[in-house]
Amino acid sequence: MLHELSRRQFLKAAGAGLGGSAVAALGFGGAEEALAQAVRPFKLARTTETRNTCPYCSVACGVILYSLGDKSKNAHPAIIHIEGDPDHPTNRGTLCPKGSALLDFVHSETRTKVPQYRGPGQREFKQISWGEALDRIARLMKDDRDKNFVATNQDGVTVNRWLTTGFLAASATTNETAFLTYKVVRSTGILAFDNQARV
Amino acid sequence: MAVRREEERTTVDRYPGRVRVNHWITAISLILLAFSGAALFHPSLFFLSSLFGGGAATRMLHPWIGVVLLASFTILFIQMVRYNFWTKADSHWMRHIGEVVAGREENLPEVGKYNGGQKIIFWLMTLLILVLFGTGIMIWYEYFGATFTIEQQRIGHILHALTAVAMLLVVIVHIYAAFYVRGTINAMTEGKVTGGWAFRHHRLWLRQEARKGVIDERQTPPRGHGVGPAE
Amino acid sequence: MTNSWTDIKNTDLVIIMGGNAAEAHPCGFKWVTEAKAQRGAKLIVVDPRFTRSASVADLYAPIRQGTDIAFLLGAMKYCIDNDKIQHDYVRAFTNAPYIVKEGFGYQDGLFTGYDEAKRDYDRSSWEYELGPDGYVQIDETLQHPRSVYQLLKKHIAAYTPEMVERICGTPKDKFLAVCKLISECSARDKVMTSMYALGWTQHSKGSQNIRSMAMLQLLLGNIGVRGGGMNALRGHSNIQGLTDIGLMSNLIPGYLTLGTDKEVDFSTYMSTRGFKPLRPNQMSYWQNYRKFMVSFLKSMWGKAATPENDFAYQWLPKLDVPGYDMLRYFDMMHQGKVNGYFCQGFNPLLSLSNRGKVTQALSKLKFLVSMDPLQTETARFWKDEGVHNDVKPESIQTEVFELPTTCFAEDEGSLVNSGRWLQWHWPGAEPPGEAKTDTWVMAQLYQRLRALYEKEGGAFPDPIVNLHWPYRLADDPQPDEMAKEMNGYVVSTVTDPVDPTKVLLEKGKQVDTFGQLRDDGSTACGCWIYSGSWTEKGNMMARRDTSDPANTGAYSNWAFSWPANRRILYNRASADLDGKPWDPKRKLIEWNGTAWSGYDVPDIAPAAKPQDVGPFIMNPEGTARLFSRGMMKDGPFPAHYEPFESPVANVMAPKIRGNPAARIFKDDLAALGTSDKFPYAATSYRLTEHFHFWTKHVWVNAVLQPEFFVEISEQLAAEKNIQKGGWVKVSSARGVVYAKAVVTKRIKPLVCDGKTVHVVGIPLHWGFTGAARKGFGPNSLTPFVGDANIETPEFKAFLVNVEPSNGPAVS
Amino acid sequence: MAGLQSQDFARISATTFRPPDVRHDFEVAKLIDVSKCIGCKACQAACLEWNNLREEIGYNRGVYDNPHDLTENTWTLMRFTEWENPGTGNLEWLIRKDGCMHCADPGCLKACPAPGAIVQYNNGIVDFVSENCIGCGYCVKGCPFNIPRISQADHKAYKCTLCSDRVSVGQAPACAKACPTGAIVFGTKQAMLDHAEGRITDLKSRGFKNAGIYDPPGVGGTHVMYVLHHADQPQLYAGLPQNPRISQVVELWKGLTKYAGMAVVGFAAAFAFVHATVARRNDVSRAEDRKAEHLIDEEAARGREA
Repeated sequence: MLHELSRRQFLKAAGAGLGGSAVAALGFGGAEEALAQAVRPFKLARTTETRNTCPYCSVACGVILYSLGDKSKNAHPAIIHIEGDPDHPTNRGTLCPKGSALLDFVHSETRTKVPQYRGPGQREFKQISWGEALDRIARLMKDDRDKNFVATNQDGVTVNRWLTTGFLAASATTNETAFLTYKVVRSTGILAFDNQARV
Repeated sequence: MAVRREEERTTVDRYPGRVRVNHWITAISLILLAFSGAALFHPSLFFLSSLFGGGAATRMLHPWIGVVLLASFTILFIQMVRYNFWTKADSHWMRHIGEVVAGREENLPEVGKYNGGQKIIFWLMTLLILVLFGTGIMIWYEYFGATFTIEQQRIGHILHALTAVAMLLVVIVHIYAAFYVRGTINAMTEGKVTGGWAFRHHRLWLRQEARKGVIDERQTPPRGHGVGPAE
Repeated sequence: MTNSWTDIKNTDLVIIMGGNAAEAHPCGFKWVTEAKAQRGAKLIVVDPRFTRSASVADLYAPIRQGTDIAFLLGAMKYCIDNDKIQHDYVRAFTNAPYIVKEGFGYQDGLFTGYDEAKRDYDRSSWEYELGPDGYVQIDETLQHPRSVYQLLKKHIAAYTPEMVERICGTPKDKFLAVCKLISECSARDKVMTSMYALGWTQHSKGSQNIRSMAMLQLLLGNIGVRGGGMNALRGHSNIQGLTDIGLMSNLIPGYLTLGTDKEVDFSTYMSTRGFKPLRPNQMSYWQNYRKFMVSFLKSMWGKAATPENDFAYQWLPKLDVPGYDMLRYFDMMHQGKVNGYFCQGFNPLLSLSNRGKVTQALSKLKFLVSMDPLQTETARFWKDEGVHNDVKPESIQTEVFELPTTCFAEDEGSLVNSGRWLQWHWPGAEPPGEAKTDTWVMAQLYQRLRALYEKEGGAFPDPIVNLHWPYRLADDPQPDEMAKEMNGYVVSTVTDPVDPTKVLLEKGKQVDTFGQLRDDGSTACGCWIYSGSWTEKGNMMARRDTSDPANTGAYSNWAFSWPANRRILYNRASADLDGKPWDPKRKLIEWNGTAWSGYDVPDIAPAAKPQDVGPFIMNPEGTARLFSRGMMKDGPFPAHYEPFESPVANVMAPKIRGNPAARIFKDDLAALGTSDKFPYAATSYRLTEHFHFWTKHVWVNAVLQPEFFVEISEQLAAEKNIQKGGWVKVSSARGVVYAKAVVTKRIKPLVCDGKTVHVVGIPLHWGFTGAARKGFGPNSLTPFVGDANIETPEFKAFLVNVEPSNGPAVS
Repeated sequence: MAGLQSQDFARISATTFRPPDVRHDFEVAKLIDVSKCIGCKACQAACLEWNNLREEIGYNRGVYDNPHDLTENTWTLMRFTEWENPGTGNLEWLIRKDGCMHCADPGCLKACPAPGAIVQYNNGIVDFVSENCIGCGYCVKGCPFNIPRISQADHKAYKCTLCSDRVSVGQAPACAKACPTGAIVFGTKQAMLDHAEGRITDLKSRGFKNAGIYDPPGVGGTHVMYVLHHADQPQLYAGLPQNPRISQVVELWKGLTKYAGMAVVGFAAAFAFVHATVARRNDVSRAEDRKAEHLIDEEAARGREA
């Protein structure tokens, strides 16, 4: 079918090819290397492919993540390209303008990379460790729960609810994350529990 | 400017150093432009671009050389324009150009510093260089790509090409003449010509120069009139 | 979705109304273009704007936002008047023949039982007439004056084409052209599909918008068949999953509901849930409720959930109000009644209505925790960003934590798409910097909380310290563990009561289906509708078999579809009363005399006789409801109500503002604007180049649509002397934004009730973080009003004023 | 699988010979069905991502077109036109994906002075070879569709390559793969023409009497073709030329002028040389030298008297 033109083959053929004979005869050298680069080398030749799902809308298109390295111990994977999964029944390899640009989402400059804390009245965030952050949050949660937990209502009915703290769940986390979140949040008696279904 | 009596010959000053330098700057620019231009003009001449360090460099240099040419030629113009106004004699001379080429200038009226042909070359060059520079600007993509519409640039290209061809023809005539008419080159190399050359081609000019006086640069004083020792 | 994206290729007519599939779901919309190209299907788009969907439509009809119910009731009337309904289907599969109790009525825009003070109805009169046998009375002839069918005819009689034009601003000829195409799909071999999304939900009567189309689809016999159905396009990638798993105020995974203060113990709780059938031989699936509930409680508290303590039913919080949804909770926050708030991948500052109120509310918190892969505005609500976030950090005492989390590319697990497919995905790289998965964060928090309670004791620690936590790594549970938990597993071996040597369920094994769940505590199941997703055969959600017998578009061996891998809900309705397909070319399942067989998993028992069991087994009637009884708070039939902010009065009932049963708080009612100050009808929406507030962080998408703008008609631009690409100031009763003006032919003034109505389109997507140019969103302007049934804010219809401007005064 | 040889090219810029047209490859083509296009810009995003290009973040200028024109980084661009069809009174939102048409007779290649800077493979793809590009911008003038752009960074010309790197390993171009609605399809030119037939029949059945394909003969046909609902008025689609062909001026400049110019100058030079050598030398005779002496004396004397 279509000719495969890879860089290596250009170089192989350079001597015999147009670059070698005709061009040189015309008196300008160097053109054969140039022609060898006529076609940009196919950049995904040996990347590692991972099946994933587009995180945006609920069409849930299949995507393939192309990452550096072959999963060998010392090769640190980094995603260098993302493209539609041709096997996926819904999108069949296609992607919308968001899906097509997923790579820039993964590598966005404004992704969060370290835990940050902003104290009362402060103008800026400052970095803190995970340990500090989680300890502080757990403490704040417990103090508030202990203070405001409602075990029974005025009629003496057991209601076991905690209304002074709320939890807004994500819209793109996995079911597994969602279930774990559900267990943790409900076990504390939180009723102000919502997700992005409405907005 | 003067006529000089030297040991073996008599010479007439034709061009002072500043004019000669200027002429050669112009000449060299023209040749470089011709080569770099030709490289972009026809594939079989593209190899000339190697003289300038490759195609991209050629593309980059050609217009700048054009700027140099314009500058040096402008000075040249100022230096020479006053000798190049057209006269009746020039028209007459032109009418007998055939005899000039045949080398029979005797029967023609005496010629001043420049003959009609030279004046035509002078004015043609002036005109062509102006057109070349104008159209050159239009197609100088790096700086003027956005200034002119694509259609204007297309016109610019074809005009530039045609004018360049014309220019080359003029240059060829000029060089041809310089070589064909023996003794002419010295005018632009040493800056002076022999009395005989002046007598043959620009007699009127010779008279004017001689009238200004003759500088005798000989060591041994002359024995009466005559040229050198009798045989 | 009742059907799936790939099923849309089987349709004959697509109606996109209350959505903009081409814009918001381009890759799903592909199946519309397929249906058009492959089988000559037609596409209708009804929208206030000529959208990207409209650009490839066969028929576009303009409509004023918030008047869809009038349009759809008008269409129903057209079909009934022209005898274009599928009679057999309606008689057999809907409650059209059912007799309604004496005393039900509708007048001046109100149904019987309205209490103006409570803004609520006493719904007791919205009920069937039951016979002595406890079964509902029916009239097969549909002639009984109190039959649902006759009541419906009476209810929609007012919605003539003229009335529709008057209310919706849709030219009569366009409306009739739409009706004609729709009505053709009442034929057994013609099917229409409805594609809708937030354009219907985000209204003060969102649920009724959708009900209206569902009713129309039932009259046409288009529910349960290939190429038909009600297809909610849905928003975020896993919003379906998060709803399935019940991450909502009042939900328990699998659409079970929390108890209320009235349901003092488990038995009272159960008494209102295990619906008994309303028709002879009918199966009412909710009769299994107790099995699902007990299995859920076992997965929550394991050994601690025992028959003695009602499987820890009391450890779940009880509701004293219908629900603590976002609107209610932010209102409480605004009143200073809230101390702590968590935002897990959520940006309410931009996505909730009335941003001004949200900012004030957040400022009253003691602490705010944001877990997000991106830098959200919410996590920076306290930051002084000049005109784009004009606040004084010094005066805001809230402690804010921003915790970096992973994105799709770095985590593993399943997402549920709009077609209810659970699809597994794998990580392709490691998280950037110190980012962690949300599961890790939740586990870490839980471990700390549990430790604190074990150490210090405190308010009712039992549900926390006893939470079932069977994970290999207590502080980093892995996806497969939760997936198996949700599927359900056997807690203790179950043997056949008749022959105890016969083991029915073996301890520790994964269940195959929710049919195996038990109510005695011998099974545990986190989310019963997901049963079958990770069985002993392995991870069904990771299946990648692309085979599709007979090209139905079902792809039954690709991933897993809840419930029970069923691809088309109510598929029983694709066949007639004898179990033969309405349209042989569209066969889905068929009764072969002894059992059901076909291309999909039947939603009734494989051996259930077609004449006996109705398709809609989640209803005790077994039929679909044209008359919704007491299930909807704002009426058993949809009725036209204007948006709370509307340029024209309600022509049906001039005294009524908005939806009388919709949820609105006092000070928000006061903050509503009127058309004298804010004359233009605004609507908010998203663009195809962007996804909510995420892609403004994405370079390429920022390039494709760099700057916040509003869309107005050429007429309005001329009237207000607004230049294309110039700055405008858009204001509502709640706020002001500055935007570039896109002046377009795609928005045209509408004439409603004799008045010219200018529509102003306001896309979201811009904020003050990310790569795109800083901007505002519509939610600085939108009202704080909630739908009557599910409290979705009314983002799609509100009033604004528009003036030319020099742009925001950026310091 | 042979490597790239002269025989794999249909055309090579600025060469004095034409590659032997012996090795027959499948001609490929991209078909853009405007009637299926929703203007989602997935093609633009996919193009930027695949080619590792990034465009600067611009402004809104009151339209959906972003960026506002093709650039050295934006090789393809959706152009939006709102048109009220006088025939039906309906509004039509005509959205065209602009970019290189990969002409069978490429004006850029004809205009290019740099050998091998622009090539056309046997499969029809017209490709720019940056290595050889000298950045003169002649291709811009050669192109009938105003496609090539010169980068101010490296002064080289850029445009859509039809993803020659993907096609060369048997893949479809990034934009064609991404297109959600299948408005962009890719295959052999014949397959695309057949596909277009089906689309045109469908469009005619929906009342677009003048639906047709855009494969302009003026440039020998293209390897990027459009299906238009109004093929009789291509200019409706953001000024798609009615009958594009390489500018006459360019034809003249790169045709006659090139050869005539060479000939004239060459001949003149040769003639001058020959004449200067063979013709009787125009030299000064001893007699003239002597006459000059006398004349100088006379004139010098006159000078002194005056």
